[in-house]
Amino acid sequence: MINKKCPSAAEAVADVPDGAVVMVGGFGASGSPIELIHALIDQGAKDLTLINNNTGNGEVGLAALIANGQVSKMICSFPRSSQSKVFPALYRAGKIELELVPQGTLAERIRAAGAGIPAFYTPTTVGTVLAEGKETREFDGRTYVMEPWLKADFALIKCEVADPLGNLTFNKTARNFSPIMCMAATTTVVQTRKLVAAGDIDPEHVVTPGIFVNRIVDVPSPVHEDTLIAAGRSYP
Amino acid sequence: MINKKCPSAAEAVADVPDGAVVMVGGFGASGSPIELIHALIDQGAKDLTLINNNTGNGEVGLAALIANGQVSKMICSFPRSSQSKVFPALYRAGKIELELVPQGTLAERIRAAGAGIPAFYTPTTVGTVLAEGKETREFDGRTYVMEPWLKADFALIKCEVADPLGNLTFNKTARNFSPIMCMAATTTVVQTRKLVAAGDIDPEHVVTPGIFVNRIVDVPSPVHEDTLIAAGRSYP
Amino acid sequence: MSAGWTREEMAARAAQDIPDGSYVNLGIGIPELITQFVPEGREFIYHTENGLLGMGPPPADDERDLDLMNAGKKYVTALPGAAYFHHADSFSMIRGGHIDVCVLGTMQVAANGDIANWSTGAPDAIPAVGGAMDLVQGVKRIFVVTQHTTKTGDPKLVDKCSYPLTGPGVVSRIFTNLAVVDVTPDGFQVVELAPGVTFEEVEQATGAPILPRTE
Amino acid sequence: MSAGWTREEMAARAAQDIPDGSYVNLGIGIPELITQFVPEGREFIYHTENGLLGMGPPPADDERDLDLMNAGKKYVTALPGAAYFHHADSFSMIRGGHIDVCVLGTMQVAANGDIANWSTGAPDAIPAVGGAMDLVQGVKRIFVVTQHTTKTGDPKLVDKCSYPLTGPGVVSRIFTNLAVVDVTPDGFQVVELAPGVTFEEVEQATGAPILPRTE
Repeated sequence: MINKKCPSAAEAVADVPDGAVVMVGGFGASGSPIELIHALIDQGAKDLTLINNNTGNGEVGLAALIANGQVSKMICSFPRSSQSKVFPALYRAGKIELELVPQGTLAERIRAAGAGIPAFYTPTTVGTVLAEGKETREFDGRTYVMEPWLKADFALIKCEVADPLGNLTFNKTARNFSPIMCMAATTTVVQTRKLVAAGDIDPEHVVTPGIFVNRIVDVPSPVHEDTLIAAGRSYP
Repeated sequence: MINKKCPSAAEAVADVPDGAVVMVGGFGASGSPIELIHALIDQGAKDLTLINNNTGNGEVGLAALIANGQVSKMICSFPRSSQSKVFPALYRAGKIELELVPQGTLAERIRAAGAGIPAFYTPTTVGTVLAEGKETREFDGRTYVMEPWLKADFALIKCEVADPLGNLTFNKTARNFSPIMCMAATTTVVQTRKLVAAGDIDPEHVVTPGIFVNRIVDVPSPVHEDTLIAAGRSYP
Repeated sequence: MSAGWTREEMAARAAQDIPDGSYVNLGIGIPELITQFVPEGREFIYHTENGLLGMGPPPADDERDLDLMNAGKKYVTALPGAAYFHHADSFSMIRGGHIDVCVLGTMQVAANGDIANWSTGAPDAIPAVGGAMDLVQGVKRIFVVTQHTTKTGDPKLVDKCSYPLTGPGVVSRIFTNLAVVDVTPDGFQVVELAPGVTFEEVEQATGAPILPRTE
Repeated sequence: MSAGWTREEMAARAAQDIPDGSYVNLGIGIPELITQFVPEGREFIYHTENGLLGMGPPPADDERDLDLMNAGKKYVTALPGAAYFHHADSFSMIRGGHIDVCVLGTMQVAANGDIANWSTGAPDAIPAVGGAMDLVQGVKRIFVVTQHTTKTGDPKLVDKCSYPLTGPGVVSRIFTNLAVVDVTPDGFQVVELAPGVTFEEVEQATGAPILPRTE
């Protein structure tokens, strides 16, 4: 039987090379694959381009990966929040590059990569500074901007339930970018709260079909970014 | 409480005007909203542009609507099958127009309409007669064709379970084009085998969120095209 | 100026102009108060960008679900009939024109409907746009709820935005502490004055020509 | 010619070249037989365009589900670990390069990998393309399983397709009743001969130059 289970988070991210483009699921704290991110901190890959809606909070997870000097470029829609301190400091110091992408365009570019669509047109950013230098075009009398797909070498994803074939379900709004990131990465690594047998997920309820998943790590009691921050934790 | 329930199929399709663009869910017989299509036959709207993967079978459902002279143009990927006789005869007689669209491009154009994407690029049809006259463009050294969104005035859809807010689930491969057609039509009319209370569908299992649905018709014992054809039935 | 509407009254007034059954996306700040002032007999369905339709009120502190938040990263609940979906589907709802009303706060709004609410353009600011540019381009009607002037008394309703735009010509109606103002082909026009507020007061607090209410 | 492979043997031979764990889409006809000849110790996961991954064998007649068919509109089953999805997601799998192998029948295949399997181009034919053009452009490896010649003895492996193309330069390997043939930068090349078939017989039945197997 096909079994995509990987013994540990460390093994699952062992081959992320320096310079890799890495998508990380989650919207703020919700859906952030903390254990996989921390494994990537331990692994030490450098010069990464990171794709996430935000830039992490506190000194754990995404923020810790950035603080550890492993990220040279961030692609996101909202790089600051009340609890994000790491990215702003590095950005102001000129030590990290930022590609700011509106949230819907970010999602659609990721989905396009997974769907084999190299570019599409969107009304978002028309008439703003974020459209500067971009190709525009009229359809039915309205102006649109052309946007390219956004691919990744790896995606690090947190899910709720997985089976050995890689079928996934998510928990509430922790779903967010994760299903489309699974589609857009060459290698998709998923940490799951619950690993069940093939057939235990109703085929009608599968959110991410296994074809988009390469490796599954069993993390039955994942830590939550909000909880770590409230406890004043940092990593490593 | 918001309640999108409509008393009958007849009322649900009463305002489909002559010349309307109508998407009809289903792939072959599976997922075809026979009761809604037959209501549209009774209603009599003419000069319709119909969008479906196929052109119907036998003398019921989609084929009956075409046979009834209500359709002036068909947009589909596969207009013939072993049991389709109506469309081929009219097409050869020059009485119906055909826009042939590859299945994946058809799906993506419909999804694009629902997603507010006026055009996108796809590798499908490059180097074939179906790309003739279409704009092409290179990305990363590969050639792609530009395809526009495909919108409809109405979508006629069959689902398995619906709630009064319009949240839907489907049955197995009867899902096919239906969820994306719900997104792409100005007015989406759904016939459901089972109508349940709001909250009875787990929010994690909703396939089509209610925002994409306008009218729901309770059809607890829908007929199936295959069964009608096996019984030698015709409509009206 | 003691006359005019409170934050709550501004939200309540905006809620009056949202039709029954609307799909609504609310920005952070005063717009969030709208959920408390839904007019009797109406029902709105709330969408939040991070993948929830049918968002309900905040939970009690001991009933928080860490995986159930809104786009402002606040804990929320899901009402019966809610649905979860991924980000591409969520922004299909926005960009595809399926959301009826979006109510936003703003830094500036111009007489031609331009809105600037994402960046001051200051060179040392960390730019952050989120879903604002998608919302203003995709949602059918864009309402703005805002104080009529900044804390330092500068007009927020202006002839031309000095801050970088979120979107051009997208706002249809503005609810301030002083008035309800429409964006018309002829520029700003008062639709309704807050109690105790005169048209002259509104005119003076507005950074662009503004028309009085049509009788 | 009595020598060579049967339809079943052609399917079995093609199955040998599909790696374990592959996601596979099978065309109508001989390719469908592949499911019966999966090599010992391997597992393939079958995708069908109309929204099913994990497709299983046909059901018994009395266990048919009218809502569970494949893209050829035949009744099928779903194996444990299957998933249903809508058409846009299904073709994202295809066009996005997630399917490993697609095995198709064909009318013609050319020495440069061009394939023509959707239309004879006859003026009175009803054109019907289905998902063929998406598959040949999107799937990582395109295999063709076909009789080497038509019923009237015309070659199906040709120098240039005379029928309208499904896609240009997409086929990598061809399994016929006579041989396994690769599409190489130098044109057709025999990889393996069917039992009792000589290279000269293959050469004669092929409508384009063909290279013998490299020793």
